[in-house]
Amino acid sequence: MTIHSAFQELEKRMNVTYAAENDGGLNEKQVVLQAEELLPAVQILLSNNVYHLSAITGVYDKEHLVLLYHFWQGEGLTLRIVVDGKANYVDTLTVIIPGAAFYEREIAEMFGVEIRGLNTSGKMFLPDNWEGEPPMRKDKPEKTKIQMEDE
Amino acid sequence: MSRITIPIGPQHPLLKEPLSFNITLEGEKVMDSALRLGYVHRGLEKLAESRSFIQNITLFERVCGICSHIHTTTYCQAVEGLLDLELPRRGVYIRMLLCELERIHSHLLWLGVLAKNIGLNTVFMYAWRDREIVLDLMEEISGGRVSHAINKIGGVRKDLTQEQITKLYSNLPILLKRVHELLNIVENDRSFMARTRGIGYLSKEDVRRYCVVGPVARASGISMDLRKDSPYALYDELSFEVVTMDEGDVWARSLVRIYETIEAIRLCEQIVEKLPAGEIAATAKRKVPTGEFISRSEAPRGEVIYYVKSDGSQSPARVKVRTPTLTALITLPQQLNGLQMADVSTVIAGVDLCIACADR
Amino acid sequence: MIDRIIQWARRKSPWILHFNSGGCNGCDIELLSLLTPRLDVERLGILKESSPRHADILVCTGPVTAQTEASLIRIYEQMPSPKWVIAAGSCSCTGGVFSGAYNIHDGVDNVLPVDVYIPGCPCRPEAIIDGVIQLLEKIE
Amino acid sequence: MKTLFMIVVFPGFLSIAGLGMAFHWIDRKLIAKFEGRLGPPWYQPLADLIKLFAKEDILPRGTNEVFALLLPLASFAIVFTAGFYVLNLSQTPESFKGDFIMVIFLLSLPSLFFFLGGWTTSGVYSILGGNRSLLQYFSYEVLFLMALSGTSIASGSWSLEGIRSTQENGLPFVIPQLMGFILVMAGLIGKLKRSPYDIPKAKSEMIVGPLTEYSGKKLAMWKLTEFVQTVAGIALLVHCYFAGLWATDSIFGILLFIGLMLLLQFILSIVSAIFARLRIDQLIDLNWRVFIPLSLLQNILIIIL
Repeated sequence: MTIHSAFQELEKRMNVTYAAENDGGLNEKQVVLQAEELLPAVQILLSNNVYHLSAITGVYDKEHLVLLYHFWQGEGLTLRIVVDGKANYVDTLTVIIPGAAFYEREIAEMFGVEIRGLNTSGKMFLPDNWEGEPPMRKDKPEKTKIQMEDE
Repeated sequence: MSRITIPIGPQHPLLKEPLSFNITLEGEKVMDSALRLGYVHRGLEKLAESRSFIQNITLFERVCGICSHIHTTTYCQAVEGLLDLELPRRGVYIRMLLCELERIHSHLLWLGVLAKNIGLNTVFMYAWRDREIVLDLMEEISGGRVSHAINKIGGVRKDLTQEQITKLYSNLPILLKRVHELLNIVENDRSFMARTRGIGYLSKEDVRRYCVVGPVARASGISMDLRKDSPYALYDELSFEVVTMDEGDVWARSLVRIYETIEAIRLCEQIVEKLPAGEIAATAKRKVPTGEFISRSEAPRGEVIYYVKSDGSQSPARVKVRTPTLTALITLPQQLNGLQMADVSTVIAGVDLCIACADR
Repeated sequence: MIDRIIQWARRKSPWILHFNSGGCNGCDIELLSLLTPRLDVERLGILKESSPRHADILVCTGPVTAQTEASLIRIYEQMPSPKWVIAAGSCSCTGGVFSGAYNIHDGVDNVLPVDVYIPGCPCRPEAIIDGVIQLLEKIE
Repeated sequence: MKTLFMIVVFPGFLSIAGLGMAFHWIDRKLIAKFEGRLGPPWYQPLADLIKLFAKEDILPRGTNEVFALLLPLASFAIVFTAGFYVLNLSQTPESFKGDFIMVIFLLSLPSLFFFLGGWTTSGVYSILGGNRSLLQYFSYEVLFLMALSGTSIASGSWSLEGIRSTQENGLPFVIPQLMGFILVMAGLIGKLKRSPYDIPKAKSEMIVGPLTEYSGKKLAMWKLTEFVQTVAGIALLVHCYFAGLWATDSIFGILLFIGLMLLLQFILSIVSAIFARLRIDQLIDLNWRVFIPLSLLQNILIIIL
C-alpha cells in the first residue's frame, strides 16, 4: 500500500505534530504539519508514488486557518497544514505538482493566504471589481474581541 | 508574422457557459492561451455555511445541471458518514441507478457537443435524440429531467415501481443499440477521425503531473476509477470494466466515453436485476455530530470530492467541493499550444468542460 | 399593410441568442435540447444564432454574477432593435436557490428589462417554447 | 414596360430571389430531415428576410460605412447578374461569345467581397474569418475553374450557348466527364461555403466569420446573395453538364431543368450533413494534392481524346 508506506515514512522523518489513521475526526489518514514542512512532506509522498492531489481545502479549526491537502492513491491521505495567523503564507506546490496551481489560486483568493512562489496577479474566481476582504475569510478573532469590548 | 489575440467568451457559440479564454494566434497557429474563470462563480461554499444540512442538498444539486445527481450523492454520503448511518441496500441501488443513467446522459450530451464543434451537426442531433431516452427514464424514476431531487440524507425519496422496471428493461436495449451506432461513427468515420486524432495530446506523465482525473486520464492510459479503486456506495457488488486507452488524444477520449456509456448501460441492467427488496431510506437524526468527512465519487467527468465539516450546529461549518473540470482546465494551455485555431473547439470540447462545476 | 407584413415576419422568425449569465447548466442544456429532433423549434422558425447582432430575443439563463453583468449589458446593447429579453429558469427570474450569495445580483431584471419570465428549476423545454410563443403574442 | 417587367419580375429580380429562397428552404428542410427533425415551414426564408429588412441596422464603431453598405449591395447585384444569365432557359438575348467566362468571374467575386466585408467591420472574428475565406478562395476557385473548363474545352466554345449546343448534339457532359462533375461539385461547395468547406464561417469557432458584425438590412443582403449564389451555381452546373436533356421552350423542359437543380441541391445537402468540417490545412492539402491534379488530368485527357 503506497499510502500506508508514505504515512509511515512521514511519521518517521518529519516533525509531525499529530498523526492519526482514523480518529473519528476525519475519515481518512491525516498528518498535521507546520507550514514550512509542506514541501519536504510532499516530496516524501511523491517518492512513495502518491502523486494525485485531489484538492486543497481551507478551513477554520477553531480560530486558526488550516489548509488540508487531500492526496489520494487508492485511499486518501490528508496533510493538515496550520497556517500561522500572523505570517499567513505557505509555499507553492506548483514546482513539484503543476496541477496544484488552480487549487492554490483559489485558496489565495478566497482566504487571502499568500502562496509563496505562485503568480497570483489578476483574479481567477472573484469578479474583477471585487473589493474588500476575501469572501471565505472569517473575521479575525482579535478584531471581534475589540469590537465586543467597545460595546 | 503579426500576432493577434482573440477573445473566446464570455459569450461564444463554442462555450455553453461563460468562460474567458484569450488565444494568441500567429496566423492560424495557437501560440499562447490564457484562462479566466469566475463568470459562473456564485460563492456556493460560502452559501452552504448559512444553510442547513438538508437545504444544502437542494443547493448542491445546482452546482452543475449535467451531473446534478452525483453532487447530491457525494454530499449525502459525507453527511451520512458524519451521522454514521447505515443505509438500506435498496436505497443505495436506486442511487447508483441514477448515477449510471446520468453518466449515459452526460456522455451522450458530450458527444453531441463535440460533434457540433467539429461541424458534424447530424451526429449532434442523433446523440441528443438518443439522450432523450435516458432523460425520459430519469424523469419516470425521479420526476425531473435534469435535476432529480431524489437523494435525501439516509437514502432516496422515491421507490422504483414495477412499471418503471419494465420500462427500464424495454428501453435500455434500444439505447444500447443506438450507442453502438454512435460508436461505429466515432470508430470508423474518416472525417471524424481527421479532426480528432492526434489533437490535444496528453501523455501519461502529463496526466500525473496535472492530477487529471476521469475519462481524460483514462484516455491517456491511467486506470483511475473510484468505482473500482475505492468502491463507494455498493459498486463492489457490480461487475464492470474500467476502459482505458493509450492514445491520449481527443479521439481516444471519445472512445473511452462511448465505451463507458456501454458499460453504464450494462451496469443499469445489473442494478435492476440485483435490486434488493426492503426500505429505501434510513431515518436520520436531526443533529449532525461534530466531525469532518471526506467523500469521493466518480462523476461522469471524473473524481468529485466533498469535504464536510460539522461543528454540531444546524448548518455545516465548511463544505468544500472539488469538481473534475478544474483538473482538466489546467491542462488546456498545454494541449492547445502549437495547434490550429480550428482545433481549439475540438480540444475544449474534448475535455468535457463544465464551468459551472469548476467555478461553483 | 406593410406593418402587418413586418409583424407577421417578426412572429415567424424569432432568432434567439443564448447567454448563460452564471447558471448551473440545467436550463442551458434544456434550451439546447430545443434544437434537437424531439422538439425541433426550427419548425417554428426559431433559430439559435451565435452573434448578438443577428438575434432578436436574448434568452438568459442563470442568475447574474458580478463578473458577467458587464458582458450581459454589452451583449444586449449589441443587439439591434426591436429586441426582447426572456429570463429562463428560476435563477434568472429571481436568483433562485443562489439568492443571497455574495457574488450574485439575483435576477436578470436587475440588469435588463425582461419581457417574459419562465420559472422552473430547470425550466422544461416545453416551457421555454411556451415562453417564446407568449412573447411573440405580445409583439402585436 | 416589358423590359422593366423582365428585370423586376420574370426572369429578373423577383423570380430569381424567389427561386433562391425556395432552394434555401429546400436545403434547410432536407438537412432537417437527415437529422431526424421536421424543419422549417415553406415561408421561412421570406419571413427571415422581411424581418431582417425591418430591423435596426447598426455597425460597430470604426467601420467604413460606405463600404459596409456597398459590399453586400455589390455582391448581390453581381450574383443576380450571373443568375440572370444562367437561369434563362431559352436563348438568352444578351448572350455573347465569352459569357461562360463572365459568369464564372461574376460568381467568384462575392467571395472576394465577403472577405472585404469582414475587413471593413473591425471585429476580430470578422477579420479572422475574412482571412480564412481568402485562404480558401485560392484553392477552391482554381479547382472550380479547372474542372468546369473541361466542358468548354470539350465543346470548343467559351459561351454557355456553345456548351449547351454541343451537348444537345451528343451526350450530356456528365457522362463522359463524371470525374470533372464530382470535382466541380466540391468546388461549388467551397464557393458557397457550405459544410464541410464552411471554414470561414465555422460556427463553433468563428461565430459567423465576416458576417459577425452585420445586422439588419446588410445582413439580409448578404443572405440574399448567398441564396442567389447557390441557385446560380447549381444552374450553371446543370447547364454545363446536363444540357440536352430538356427542350428549351416546353413546360416539361422547365420542369426537368428545375428537377435537375433539385437533384444537385440534394447532393449538396447530403454532403453537408455527413461530413465533419475540414481544417484549413486539410482543405488546402486535399484540394491541391488530390482534386486539382485530378482536374488537370481530366483536362489533359479531354484534349488528347
